[in-house]
Amino acid sequence: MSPPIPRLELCDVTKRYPGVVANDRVSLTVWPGSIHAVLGENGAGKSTLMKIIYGVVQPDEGTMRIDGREVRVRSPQQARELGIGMVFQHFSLFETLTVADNVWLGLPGLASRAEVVAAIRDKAAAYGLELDPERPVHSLSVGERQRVEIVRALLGQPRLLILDEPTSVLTPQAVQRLFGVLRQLAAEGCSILYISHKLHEIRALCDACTVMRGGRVTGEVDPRQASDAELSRLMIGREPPPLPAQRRAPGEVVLRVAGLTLASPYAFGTDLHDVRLELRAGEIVGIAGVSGNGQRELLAALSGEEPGAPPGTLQLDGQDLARANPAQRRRLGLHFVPEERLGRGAVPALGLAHNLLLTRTETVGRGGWLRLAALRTQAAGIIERYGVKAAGPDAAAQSLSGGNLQKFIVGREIEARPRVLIVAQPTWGVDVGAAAQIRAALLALREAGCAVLVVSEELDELFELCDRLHVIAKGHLSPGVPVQEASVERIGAWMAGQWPGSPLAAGREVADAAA
Amino acid sequence: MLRLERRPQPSALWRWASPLLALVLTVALGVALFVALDKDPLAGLRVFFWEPIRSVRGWSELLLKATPLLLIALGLAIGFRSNVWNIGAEGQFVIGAVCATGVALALHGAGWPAWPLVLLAGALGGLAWSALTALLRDRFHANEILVSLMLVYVAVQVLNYLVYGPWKDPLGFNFPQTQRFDAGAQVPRLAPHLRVNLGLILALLAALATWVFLFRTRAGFAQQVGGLAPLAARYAGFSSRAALWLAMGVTGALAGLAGALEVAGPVGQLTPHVPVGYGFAAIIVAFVGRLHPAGIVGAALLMSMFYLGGELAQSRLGLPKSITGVFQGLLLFALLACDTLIQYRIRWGKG
Amino acid sequence: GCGKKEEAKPAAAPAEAPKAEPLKAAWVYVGPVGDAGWSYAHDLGRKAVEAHFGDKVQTTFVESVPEGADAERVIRDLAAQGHKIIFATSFGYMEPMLKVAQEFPDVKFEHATGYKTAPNMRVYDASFYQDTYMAGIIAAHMTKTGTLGFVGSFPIPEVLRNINAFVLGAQTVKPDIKLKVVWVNSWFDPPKETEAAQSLINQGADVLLQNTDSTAVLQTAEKNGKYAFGWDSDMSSFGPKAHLASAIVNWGPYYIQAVQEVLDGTWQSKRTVLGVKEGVNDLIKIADVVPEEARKKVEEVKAGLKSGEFEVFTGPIFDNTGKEVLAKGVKADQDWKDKVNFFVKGVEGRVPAGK
Amino acid sequence: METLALLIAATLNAGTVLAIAALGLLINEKVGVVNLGAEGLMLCGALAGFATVVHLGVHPLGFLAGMAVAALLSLLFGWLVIYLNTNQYATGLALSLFGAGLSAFAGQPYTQFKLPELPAPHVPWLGDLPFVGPALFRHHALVYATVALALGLVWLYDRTRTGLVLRAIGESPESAHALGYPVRRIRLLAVVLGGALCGLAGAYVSTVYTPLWVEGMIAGKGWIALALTTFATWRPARVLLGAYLFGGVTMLQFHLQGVGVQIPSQFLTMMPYGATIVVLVLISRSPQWIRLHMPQSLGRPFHPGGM
Ligand SMILES: Nc1ncnc2c1ncn2[C@@H]1O[C@H](COP(=O)(O)OP(=O)(O)OP(=O)(O)O)[C@@H](O)[C@H]1O
Ligand SMILES: Nc1ncnc2c1ncn2[C@@H]1O[C@H](COP(=O)(O)OP(=O)(O)OP(=O)(O)O)[C@@H](O)[C@H]1O
Ligand SMILES: [Mg+2]
Ligand SMILES: [Mg+2]
Repeated sequence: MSPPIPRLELCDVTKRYPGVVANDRVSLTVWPGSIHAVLGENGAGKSTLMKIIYGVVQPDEGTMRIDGREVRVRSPQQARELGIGMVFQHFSLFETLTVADNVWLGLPGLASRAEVVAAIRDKAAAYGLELDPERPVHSLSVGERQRVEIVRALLGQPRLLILDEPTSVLTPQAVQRLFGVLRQLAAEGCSILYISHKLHEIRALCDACTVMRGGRVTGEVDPRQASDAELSRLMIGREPPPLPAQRRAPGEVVLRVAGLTLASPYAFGTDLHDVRLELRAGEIVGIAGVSGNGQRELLAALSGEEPGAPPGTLQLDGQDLARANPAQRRRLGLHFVPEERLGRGAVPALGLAHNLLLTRTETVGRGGWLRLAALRTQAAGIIERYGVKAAGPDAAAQSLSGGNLQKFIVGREIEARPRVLIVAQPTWGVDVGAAAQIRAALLALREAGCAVLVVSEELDELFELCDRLHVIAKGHLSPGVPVQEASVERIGAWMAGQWPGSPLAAGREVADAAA
Repeated sequence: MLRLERRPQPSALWRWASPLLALVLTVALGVALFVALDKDPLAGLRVFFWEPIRSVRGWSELLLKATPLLLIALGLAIGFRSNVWNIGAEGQFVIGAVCATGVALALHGAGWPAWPLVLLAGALGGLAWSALTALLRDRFHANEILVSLMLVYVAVQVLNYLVYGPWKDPLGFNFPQTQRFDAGAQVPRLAPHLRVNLGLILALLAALATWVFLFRTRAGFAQQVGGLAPLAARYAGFSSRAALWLAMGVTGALAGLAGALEVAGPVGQLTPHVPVGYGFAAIIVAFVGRLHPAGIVGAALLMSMFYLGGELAQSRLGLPKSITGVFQGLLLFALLACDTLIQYRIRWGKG
Repeated sequence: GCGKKEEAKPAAAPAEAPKAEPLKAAWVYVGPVGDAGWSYAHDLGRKAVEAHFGDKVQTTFVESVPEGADAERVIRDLAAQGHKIIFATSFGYMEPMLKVAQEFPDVKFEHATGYKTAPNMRVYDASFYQDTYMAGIIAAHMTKTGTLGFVGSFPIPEVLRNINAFVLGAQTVKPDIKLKVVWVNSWFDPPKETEAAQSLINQGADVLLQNTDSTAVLQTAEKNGKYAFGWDSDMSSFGPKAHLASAIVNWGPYYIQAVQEVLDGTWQSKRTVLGVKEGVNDLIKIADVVPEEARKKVEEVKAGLKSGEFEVFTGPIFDNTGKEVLAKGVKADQDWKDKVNFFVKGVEGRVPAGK
Repeated sequence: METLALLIAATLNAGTVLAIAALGLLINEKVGVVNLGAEGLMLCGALAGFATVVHLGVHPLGFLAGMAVAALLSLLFGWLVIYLNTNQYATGLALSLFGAGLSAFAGQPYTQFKLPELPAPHVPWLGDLPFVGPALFRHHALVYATVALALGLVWLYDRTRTGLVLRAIGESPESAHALGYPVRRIRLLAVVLGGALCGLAGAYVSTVYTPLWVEGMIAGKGWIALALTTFATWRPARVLLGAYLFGGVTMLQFHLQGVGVQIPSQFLTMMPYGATIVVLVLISRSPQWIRLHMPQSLGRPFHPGGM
């Protein structure tokens, strides 16, 4: 018997972007029927590598072999012809089109639309991925959207399926169902490249694991054998620092959301239903949930970016906030860190110093006159204290890496000494060192008596940071639960709307939709 | 293959070099055009770039023509920087001229210098006309590009109605024009024999004020964030409605002032021929000036030079008038293309 | 390469000729010389001057000069360049020219269609209404519906005179004839003129006249199988079947005379109204379909105009509200004509913004 | 009755110019590109069409020439906007200025020319019917071709895979790129095609509608065509209807004058522009609705390398 031929073999693949080497002589081998993990922190170069394999991005150097044959993939079409399928980290779906149209667009051949509809039904049945081909994508839940992506990839009959962080948008239950599908596929001989930075998932699913850091491969391990500490070291270069764990008794209620019901202002958004929430001084409250369940709407209503909250439903220290715009709320002590840092939390083309002016007014003199020297000094201070890597106070926001910009923005809001700080996805896309620093800063803020609200999709992070947890599902907010009494299973069930007394508990469709 | 690569940081060098390169490209194309037309390119360049500034009178005419362009372009720059696309400054110019005339006619025979009131009326008229667009955009989300543009046509007919009808000079043999303004209603000239008038000083002050507003005040900062990153403006709590109203209002008022300066300055009365396209030309001026007050001052002079040069090219070289339009279009194209170099680097090789 | 448009010689070129310096004459046009209309007619006049005087005169022109603030600069530049006589060929140049005239007392300024004069600035005008009166006679013979149509540019006295004369001419043949007027508020906007003409035809007008400068009205009539006239120049080729006659203006004689006066030193400021008598206005190329009777009548009128015996506006004339505007037997004087601000009986509608 | 038939005929005729250009702009906007240079394209198309018929005497060649010249100019526009990522508004404005200047400049020798006669169009049999004959069946072939084009676009966008790809690119060029579609090439193609239709509209004006060449003869029709795409919320059939509506308003103002309505003509001249504003306001009132129908990437630049 001849030795088996690897399904995919990458050899010294290098890709440079201005200022970064996203992939630095990366080599990787995937065997037929194997579920192969690529593990690495944010920015390690995982997505870039996958895009190279799928032909979206062209490498600067290096070779690639499929089934032993050297190939140069110039386009996704060519990748599909070679039997490669991909589910993107950021969905590539068209919201106004139907499921069938979306799938049809992703199919290379010239099958008729009717054939596509039939094929979707077949595949969906074979793998237990129910889908209505005629529904428009904007009416689907995130989980359903991912099913569309997966079905689209499967219809190309892939022999190598790439999934880029597929679970970051799923409830724990939905993750289990996805794993079932993937195992079935692997059993049928399909190789799977599975990208993640969640250790426990990889351990549960994969039989091989390549670890990346800073664009390089730092190790090849069998995830079923390796310890967490070992993987962390490969991934981060050290073990994550422990967080200070003192907790003190919370103080008076600072922010109260009293029965907030609000229609979504966004085209394909989620309406809020009777949201009730209390935030006390000196505590951190977390809101978990699968993205697209009303987080965006709730945050916008709290920050004041979207007006329209009924009077009395939002109170800060007993004062009604409903009519206040973001600047007025900030003056009352409510600060906010949005999840998109470039374009929302910061103006990409402007320098860091000018970006301070979005939320800070210390350097604005009488009549709105800008004291530019003071502004630069202020920015330089934040850059220094928060260890922001930047060319200086005048460096354009768009020239900073995501993590450094996030440190700057968090620093900007923390130094305003807020009464309430609302943070969305505090460490999303931020490297581990920076993440630890940001989390520590949030904890310190709590110690200083500030009330902090964290909205995140990373359960681990919420468990680590928060005193109390809520879950948001379909625009409804669950009651709070102290973090000591919460478990991943319990919160996972709540994420599907199944908390005691939930108005969603009765309806089966909700669980499906969230799945 | 030619390929663009985004720079990590916009290039400071190209920010300056790109307009110069664009000008050089335009001049090069112009020379090619002259050669193609069998004209001496040197004479062509001389007519466009030297003849207009050879004498004090030349300068006076150059500055006179640049004044309305400068005023309108400053307002447009504030608008374009904040994502407000007022394309109808021409209409605001016309209504400014109309309102200024209304006051001048009402104060006919007053015997005291009424010109400040005339100018004020012009500015308010332009403001009111642009407010119409702002209102429709604010209340009904109607696209301001199209609305403001349609209002240009409406404004011109309003002007026509008045000069062919109620405001016709009773002693003017029914010709479509108003009475001439009283001396007191006309803007003082800077020198007795030169046509350039106080409007130039007002325009330069407006340029200075625009610069201070944009780069030295928080309100100006807030105004621009809406154009650079609308979500960030929202996050900061900078009202996009306020930005819309301010941008439309300033443009309207400045365009209206320009209109008033035209009727109370070189024309001296309202005629159907007051609108000559300054409102549209100012769009080019604003872009060529990189939406920066200093740049706009230069661009207004350059554009004015093109106009004067175009006239001189007719009487000196026998070239057709439309050549001016071709040059203006070419300059804007060249500038837009060159501006790519600020954000991107050009690379040869595979994509 | 572009166009083989006949160009004026560059005025700046210093002619180091041994013989006497040629007299420099300049024209300022409101439209492009190629508009086949108003400016084109004036440019033919300029060419007539060139042909007549040869190298004794050197001509320049500037086209498409806006009638606002720019005109003053253009005229002043021409004066400063050493032109000894300058013709400004549109009404809107009156005020700017007046200002420049004060600065250059040695230069002679000629303004078409205006009314203000200065010691070194005089005005001249043509009498198109004499043409339209004759056109009215022909139109009345050719109409089957009894409704004529007029595409008007702007409601100024000159145009109103033309409209009224058109109807008065027609009424000499058919006293109850009607005229519909549509304004396009433009001198030159072919698509609009087309639409206006089409609209008139749709409403039953079957002979059209226009006071706009393009051939659009004639072409629209041709397309619809109706009749129309040429304006400013011979337009017969643009509507071989529709064309009844062309109302033309020939500025050549006047321009030659004016230049001659400057050369002779006899130039004097005055107001000149020219017409059929001076050979400036004429109705030409009367089509074969026009009946002999109409031709004869037109010839009679023309003869009367030439001799000066006949005046188009001779009382009694009633406006279309029934008011008498010119008493019986009275011949209108220039002042009366300058102030026409009404439609005569037979014209439908009211003068826009008229009082 | 006869007057009404003629008014309908004139309306169809006037509306066709707008419809052709607006359908072209719709093709552009469906893939996410706004071309404010429509006016300039139409002018250059008009000149090219006119000049070609003058020299060659064949009307269809005039149409082709108008399309070719406008296509060439849109290629320049498309290259700037799609490959150099210049601001779409500014570049479009530059194109409208440049097109106006260029056509005026190059068109000078053509101002006094006259085109060969076109036979009066008449659809056999149908054209002889009372009322509907003169109203609907005595038009230039392009009037019917425009209707066919609109229906063809309805079919293209609603029923075919090509149309689906075009819509997808207009909605999310990033996703389309990730699926492997050559987004920029397709956008450029659509821009050139749409531009060519603007050129065709211009050539129709100068060779059929008003067989003349005069600088600036498009007189704002390009801008109204731009307004029409918004008016129609980017649907071809509605573009057609909207174009006829505006054609009707244009004719109506002259009709009212002829009937002797006592409104100053200047106010009647304002009518089409005023109507455009009113309609814009009416359809824009609900931003949600516009957003649901608008190509989501309209006016946004797309750089395949990502930001
Ligand atoms: N189009 C691009 N232009 C410039 N730099 C890029 C581009 N795409 C990725 N990068 C950079 O390359 C590096 C690797 O990015 P990549 O997206 O591959 O990381 P990743 O491991 O997938 O991270 P994540 O976990 O956040 O998805 C990062 O520093 C990123 O900023
Ligand atoms: N976009 C631009 N185009 C052309 N010139 C510019 C531009 N921006 C700045 N400049 C030039 O740079 C000089 C200083 O810049 P200015 O103060 O106007 O902008 P700034 O970036 O706000 O400066 P500061 O750093 O002081 O805030 C000015 O004289 C101006 O001419
Ligand atoms: Mg990630
Ligand atoms: Mg990634």
